[in-house]
Amino acid sequence: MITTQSFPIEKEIKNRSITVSQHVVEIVSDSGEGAQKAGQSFGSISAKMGNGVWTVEIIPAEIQPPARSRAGASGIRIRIGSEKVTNMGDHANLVVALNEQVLYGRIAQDAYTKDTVILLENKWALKNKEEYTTALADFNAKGFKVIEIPMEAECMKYVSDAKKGKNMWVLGMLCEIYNRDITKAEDQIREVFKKKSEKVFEDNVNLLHGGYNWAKENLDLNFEIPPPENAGDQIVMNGNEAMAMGVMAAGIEVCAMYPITPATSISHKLAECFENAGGIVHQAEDEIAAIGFAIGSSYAGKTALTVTSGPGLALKTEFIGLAVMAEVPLVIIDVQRGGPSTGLPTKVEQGDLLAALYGEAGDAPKIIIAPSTIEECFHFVIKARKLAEQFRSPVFILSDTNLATGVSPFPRPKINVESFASPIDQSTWDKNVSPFDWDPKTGISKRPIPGQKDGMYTLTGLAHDEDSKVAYEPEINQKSSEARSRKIAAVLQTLKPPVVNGDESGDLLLVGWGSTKGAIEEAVATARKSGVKVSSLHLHFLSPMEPGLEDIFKKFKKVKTVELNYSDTIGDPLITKKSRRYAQLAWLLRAHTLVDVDCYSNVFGQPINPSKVLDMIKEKLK
Amino acid sequence: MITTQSFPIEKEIKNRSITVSQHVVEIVSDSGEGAQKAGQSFGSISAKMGNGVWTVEIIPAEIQPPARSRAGASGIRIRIGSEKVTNMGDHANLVVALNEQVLYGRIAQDAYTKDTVILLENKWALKNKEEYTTALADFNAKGFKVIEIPMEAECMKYVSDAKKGKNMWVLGMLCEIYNRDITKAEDQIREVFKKKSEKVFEDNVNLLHGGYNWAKENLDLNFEIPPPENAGDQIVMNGNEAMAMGVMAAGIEVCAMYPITPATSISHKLAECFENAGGIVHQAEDEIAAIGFAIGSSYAGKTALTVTSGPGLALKTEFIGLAVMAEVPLVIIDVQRGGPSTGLPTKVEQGDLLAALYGEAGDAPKIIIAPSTIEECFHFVIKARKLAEQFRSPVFILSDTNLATGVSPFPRPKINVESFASPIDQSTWDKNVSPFDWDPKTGISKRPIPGQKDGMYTLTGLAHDEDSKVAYEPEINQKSSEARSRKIAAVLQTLKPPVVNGDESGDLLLVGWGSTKGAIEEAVATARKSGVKVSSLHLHFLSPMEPGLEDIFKKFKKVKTVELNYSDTIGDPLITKKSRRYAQLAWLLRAHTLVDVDCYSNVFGQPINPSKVLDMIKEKLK
Amino acid sequence: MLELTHDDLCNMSHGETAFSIDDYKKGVPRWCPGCGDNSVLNSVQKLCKDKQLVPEKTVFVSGIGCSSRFPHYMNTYGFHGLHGRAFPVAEGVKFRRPDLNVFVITGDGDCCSIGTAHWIHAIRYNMNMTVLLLDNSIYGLTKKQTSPTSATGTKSNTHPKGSVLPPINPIQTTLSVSNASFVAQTVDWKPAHVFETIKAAYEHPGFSFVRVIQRCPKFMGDLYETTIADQSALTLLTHENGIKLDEKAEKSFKNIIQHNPSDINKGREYAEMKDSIPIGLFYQNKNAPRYDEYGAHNIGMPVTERITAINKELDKYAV
Amino acid sequence: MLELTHDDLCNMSHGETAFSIDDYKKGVPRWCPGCGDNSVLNSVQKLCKDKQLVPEKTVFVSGIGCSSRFPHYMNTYGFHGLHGRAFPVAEGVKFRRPDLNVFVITGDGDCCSIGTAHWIHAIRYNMNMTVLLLDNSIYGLTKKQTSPTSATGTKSNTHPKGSVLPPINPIQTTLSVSNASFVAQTVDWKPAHVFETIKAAYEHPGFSFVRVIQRCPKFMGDLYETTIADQSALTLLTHENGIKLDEKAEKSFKNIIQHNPSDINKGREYAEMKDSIPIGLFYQNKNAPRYDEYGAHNIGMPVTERITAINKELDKYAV
Ligand SMILES: Cc1ncc(C[n+]2csc(CCOP(=O)(O)OP(=O)(O)O)c2C)c(N)n1
Ligand SMILES: Cc1ncc(C[n+]2csc(CCOP(=O)(O)OP(=O)(O)O)c2C)c(N)n1
Ligand code: SF4
Ligand code: SF4
Ligand SMILES: [Mg+2]
Ligand SMILES: [Mg+2]
Repeated sequence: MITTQSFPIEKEIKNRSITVSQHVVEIVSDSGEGAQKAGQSFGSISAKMGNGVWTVEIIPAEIQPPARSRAGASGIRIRIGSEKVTNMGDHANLVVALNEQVLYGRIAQDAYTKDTVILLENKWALKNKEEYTTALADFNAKGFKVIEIPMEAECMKYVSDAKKGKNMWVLGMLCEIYNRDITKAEDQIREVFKKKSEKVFEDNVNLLHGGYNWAKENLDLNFEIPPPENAGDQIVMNGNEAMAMGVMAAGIEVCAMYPITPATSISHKLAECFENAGGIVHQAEDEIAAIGFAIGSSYAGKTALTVTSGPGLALKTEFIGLAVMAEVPLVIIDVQRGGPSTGLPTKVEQGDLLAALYGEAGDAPKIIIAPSTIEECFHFVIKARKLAEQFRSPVFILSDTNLATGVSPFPRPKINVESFASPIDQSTWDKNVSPFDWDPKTGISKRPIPGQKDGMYTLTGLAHDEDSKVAYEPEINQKSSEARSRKIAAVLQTLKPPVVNGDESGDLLLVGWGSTKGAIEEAVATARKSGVKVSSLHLHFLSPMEPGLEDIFKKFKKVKTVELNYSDTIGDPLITKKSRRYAQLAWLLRAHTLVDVDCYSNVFGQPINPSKVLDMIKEKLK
Repeated sequence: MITTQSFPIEKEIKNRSITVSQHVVEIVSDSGEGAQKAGQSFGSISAKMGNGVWTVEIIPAEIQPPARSRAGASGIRIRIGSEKVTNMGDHANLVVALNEQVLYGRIAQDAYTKDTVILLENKWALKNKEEYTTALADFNAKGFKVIEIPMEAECMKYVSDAKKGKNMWVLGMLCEIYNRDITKAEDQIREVFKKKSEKVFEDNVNLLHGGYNWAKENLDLNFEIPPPENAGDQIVMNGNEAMAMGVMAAGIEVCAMYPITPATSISHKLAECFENAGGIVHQAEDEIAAIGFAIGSSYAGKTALTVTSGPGLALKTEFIGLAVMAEVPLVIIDVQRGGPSTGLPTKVEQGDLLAALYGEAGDAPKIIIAPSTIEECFHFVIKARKLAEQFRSPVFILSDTNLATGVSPFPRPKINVESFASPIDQSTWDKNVSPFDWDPKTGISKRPIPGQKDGMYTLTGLAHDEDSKVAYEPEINQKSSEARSRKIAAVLQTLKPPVVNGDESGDLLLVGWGSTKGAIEEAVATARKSGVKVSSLHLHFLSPMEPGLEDIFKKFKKVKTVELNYSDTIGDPLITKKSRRYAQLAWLLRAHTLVDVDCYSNVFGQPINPSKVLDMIKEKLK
Repeated sequence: MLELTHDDLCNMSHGETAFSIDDYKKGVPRWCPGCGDNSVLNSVQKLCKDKQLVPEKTVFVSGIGCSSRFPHYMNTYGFHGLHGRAFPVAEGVKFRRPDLNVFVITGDGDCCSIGTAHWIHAIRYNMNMTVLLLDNSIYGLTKKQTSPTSATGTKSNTHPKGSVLPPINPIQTTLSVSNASFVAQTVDWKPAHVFETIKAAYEHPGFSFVRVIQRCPKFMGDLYETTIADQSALTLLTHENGIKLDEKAEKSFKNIIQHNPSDINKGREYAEMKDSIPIGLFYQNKNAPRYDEYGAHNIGMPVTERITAINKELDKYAV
Repeated sequence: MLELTHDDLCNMSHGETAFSIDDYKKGVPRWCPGCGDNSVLNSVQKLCKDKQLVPEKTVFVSGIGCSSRFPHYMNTYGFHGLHGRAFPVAEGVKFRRPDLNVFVITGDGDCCSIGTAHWIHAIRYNMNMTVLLLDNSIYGLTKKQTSPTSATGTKSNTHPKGSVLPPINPIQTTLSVSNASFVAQTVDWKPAHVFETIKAAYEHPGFSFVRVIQRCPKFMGDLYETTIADQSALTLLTHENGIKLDEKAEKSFKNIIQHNPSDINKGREYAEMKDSIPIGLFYQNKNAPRYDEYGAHNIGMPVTERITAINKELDKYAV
């Protein structure tokens, strides 16, 4: 058993390798110490070895928090498993901490539990003795297993400034503890430092081996996490990178954006390589201009993309209304963050569902989809571009910070011509066909593209008839409104009822959307193993709502959504069943199905983990 | 009986005065012919005589439509009654038309019916003979009673350019037909032309008398609409004017706006007289700046107002989120118009309810109220300012084009100091009280105002703690979100269940909000008289939703909203009960009560009239 | 799979080429009688004919306002968008469609009030498009509110006692933005000058900004009546590199100044002229970098090449 | 009922008056080491002390960005609002509160990109407030994207191969807006000049616009290092009516030009200086009309008078 130790480690208990099916590892530090780089490399190496992996960044509140502060906890969590890993998991099994103070930040976030092993930089024992000692006592009292490690001292054997390479030493140590392939680690380092000098690379490789060897000699910690059978060709990236790849694979040529966390990195990725794939990123003067630019491009035949988050979404509202009204295909990626207002820019929330649906004055029906995995981040962009063109409509993709920054392997998609937009039609338009020749059944019409002879029309956001002529007649406005709305019903026709995860009837059905899928399904699996009659359902279309929900819900005694957004808690002061404000999907499902859908939600700004869901399941069924 | 006549009128059937309880009169013309001025005067005179009155403008689609075009119908409808008049009524009883073509526009809008009397300018019989003759035949075929009148020719007896005064001649004619007090009409003309020369005034008075006398001598039409018992001190104005008066009476000092139809005239009215009442209108560079300016003023202690409509509302979204997050009191008047996008700028719709509620990313709870009469337009501004300050929250007032331009008399409000904002607090702040000292029960906190010693804090739209310090801790975000949401529950505590109009149980309950109240209640009254078990309920608070709705609904077999916004119609292609997109209030009520609330709605851009509601009632109960 | 390259798009044949002026007309303009917008429309239609612009290759983008109704009267493609937002839309149209002729029609409220940010940045992008600011110094469509170009003291529905701020000078402000490349001014009641100005603007390779001082008889009554009557109320800026009028047209001007449009400092000084309205070309730079060229640089890349690039990128993430 | 009139507000007594510099400090600034924002904060706190600004009568309004965190470090009232929207908020604060000292802190993205419209119009409103544009030529808070003031070729996360457009010149653009009344530039690494500039700005009766060229060591590394090392990289504009440095401070400059700040044409020419950064006062006009004076003209009207006015208005609608 692992026990709290002080350096030097007792060597005799070394090398009892324990096989586990999954482990949650964290590296926490002050920001700027390279913890994320080390952790990402660790994740990549693990993915390359065939393990399931999920990484999430631990982001401090401030761009430059004070060193050794609780609010400054920066770093990364890496969860590795023998099977596919779909979420960040519960409490960490092992933590590497570059100072003791940042651990408090994570403790406050309930990241650790009794038995969590903490590998702690011990240089502070001298520099900040009092704080350090107090903290150590605290940690022991909490039941953590703290192992003090002379990280800085060891690093100084290889480099003169330990700050610059400690992360690679830590990576080496972790590689040893988890029996990672050290040559894969070297490759990874080469990739990371490819733009730096050979000297830098060498230093870092030395540090890597230093950490590895030190651990081998000094640590009595060794875990085996056997990979699954070959899962085929895999790639590993975060959700924003997957989106960027999806944009290129969709054949989109224009991404018009204005920087905003956590959406910007989609455009960073694109800025790196889009031009080689026939596209360009346009950084506009603001979010309004960005979407206007995208709409201009779409109007001219090149269905474009804009990416944003909460505050930027607000600014795009007016143009979204225009795109709906004038039926301009458009892909809008909203990477949700904590709201309202500037809120929690780096934290996760699923709080934009109702704004996406109802943000615009008047009736503005549109398509809304939400990926639930990083893999879907890739594929949904392609889907969105196709839906946008087929239904001549803006399409929202609601992602969130958890997907955006979470890293996980998934099957490498085959890139082929089918996913690309067709070249723009420049043939002569049939004069007899109006520019809004709404199909009476589906509301769909084909659009003329500038350059098409005889297709000339003036697009307008005013009420208009089939010919795009401004028209204020009651029937015309009613008819065109019907056409736009009918398209949503037409999309619905193409959807199948979602498949329940677990039995199709039972005591409790959990309903989720977006990034929470992994955690919910893991919790449901655990609960079901212990005999609880719980199932789950995950929605990917939010507009239209997927078919058959009412029928599915009726087979369960209780239905409850799990969402990362705000809802009142019954029992809180003044909050009763009647005064309660519900979570967003729950509210929609209530109106849609008239089933008394309950909700479990919070605005902690943290991804949800399986154990929280599990606790809730037990509570609900008590 | 009135029959179709051709000029000269048969004199012998003159002077059979008929007493009616109400009449609907229209004046329609090309735009720029002064029909609205004449109609408004006619309405005012009627109001001054103690009658109930409701006027609505008939607005053409274009700023400068071609003359004599169907789409160019411009003018006014005046409904006069022996009792209070709350809506525009059904088909017109009598129409004055300055040309025959514009009548087609109104016919298309179902404004007339068999027996509608049309007083038609006959000069076109010469100028546009063919069109005129065809039209006349059409009208007769439809059963209208057309009386051709030599308006222009008669006017030429008094002025050289008949275009400039025909409207006053028409006013005189109407005064005779309806036995209006001709001296009151003279007073009215003096008011209208007060800035013009004495000559202009005289010309117009001559025309007035000319029309009056001509009608006396030539027309066999005379109606008596006895006024009710003295209704006390009354004023007569439209909803936007009432709002402007309410703004001043609320003691608001700043109206920051950007022009947009149909909200702008609130600021026009204010621009005329606000400065004499201690306030100023600020026309900003755009809607974003307008609301930002208002928020700055509110933050500095002077709770301000911004007024807008759909497209402008969209632009204000981000700042509304900030006002919610940072708990800045603010009054937002949204005069709804046809949407989505630029839509129908001059037409009525109640399409912004969901956007007001859910426009912002994240959870942004706020107070939303909707006046249902012109009188309420006045009082709700005062109420909104108070709610905003008491609950430290933005407050929406949802009005619409129908209220904005409808003119009707109501009891003159007493202006007194109670409705005014208190002077800003500049006393020393209690250091021990945080700037967001959320009451755990109500979420309410008191705000420090710049100038208050020891109250210094930095307002922020980022997540923050009681001290307004940026905070990313999960619990703090949860707690502050709860506080903001709890305030809505606290408002709810102050509300009583709404009172049902009609019996408290029955076959059908109609639920409305905003400007449709008069029409709904009139239809319900008519239906009830014929034994139908229908009642209605009108909501004035939309956030929070008024209490007790579920209990009220349960006592009716069917519940249906009546709204001027879009909903799918079951039975239309692809539209089933499950795919249907509901009207906005209906959707909210479904989620809120889980009652199967149906809806009757359209986006015709027209105020609803009692007969349409009546037809629907009958249909629904078949 | 057919790929439309830059050249494909730009060289596409469009059948007959002899377009008459009527080929560019659509519907009956719904502006008030005497509205200056009519005169601009005529000039633009004449330009289209003179340049034989292919109607389906031509896009008029506007915002919201009386002036912004313009596209509805052109038998070309049109985009009558949102108030203040014509520029971003036009940029998006042009970015990947170098083959399209793009015109922007905007009003003084549209451009200089709600659209200010986009106006300033559009100047900087310097994309090849012709911009006509129809400046009537008032909000026309919404019925007479103060605009940023309203002269101080203008009585409007929002300032019944007269506006309190000095008007924005759109020429001066445009000149101040880095990368400004064509800045001109004309008045609607001098059709020959309007035409020559629009023509020069169209021919300019970049963002050509033309402020047309425009009469709004409906709401600004006699504001320009005195100006029209008074020959000296206008000052013609002319130069061999500037906007040239034929001799007869030039004779109608009393005040004529030679101004070399490459001299921005002088241009800025003339822009401040107080007692007379300067019309002509204030500044031109044909070599300013163009964002539309950047936008077009990788158009029409074959799908196979694009797939290869994507796969290369995916390789980096391979496990 | 107590009414606070204009004079009441402005003359209200606020107890002790001897504020020390610490009275203006709050918390620990969270900017990177070496960030130029620190130096500006110091100068501003010094100004507050020198002018003995009453903390509760002072409001710092900002947008979003590293620079916009500024209000959190001042022990005054603060408004850390929305990205790009500091100006309208500050205008709203000042409009009916002439007694408050209003400062605006903005960044190059905040002011010159998303905030452009408000910036331009704020200049025109010419309300009495002190504006500090902390211009680091980059988006700091969002981690290195191109800003409108980034020099052409700047490598950022949105332009890894270098930005393609010429940078906006905030001084030139500000000068071009009618009613501009105070336009100055300084660099964060010359604290004496920063201080004197901010002081002159504060003393100016109107909208005083100061662009502070600011180092971002985190993302713009050595961009200004050469400038700091090279004495001739700066050119000091000085004048008896301009920003004066003491002799010693002035000696640290190699290039000094006498520039009379009433000469806007010269100011515009200096604003275009290419090889050296001009610092000092480009233009000042103390008599430009002020919108805050208009805003304050009817403050504190007694309620009784207001009620009378309302009733008079209602009379017009009486039936
Ligand atoms: C977001 C938004 N705000 C306001 C309006 C209302 N609006 C329409 S046109 C206009 C101003 C028109 O003035 P200008 O741009 O000068 O054009 P003009 O009518 O004078 O040609 C305004 C404020 C709108 N349509 N959208
Ligand atoms: C509406 C909106 N769009 C985008 C953002 C994201 N954002 C925050 S700060 C910033 C730019 C910061 O640059 P700058 O204004 O130059 O300030 P600096 O950080 O460099 O001081 C951006 C784009 C936001 N908060 N709100
Ligand atoms: S209102 Fe003025 S700008 Fe508009 S169409 Fe009429 S004259 Fe022209
Ligand atoms: S990122 Fe740059 S601007 Fe921001 S705090 Fe750091 S150095 Fe200063
Ligand atoms: Mg205008
Ligand atoms: Mg910056």
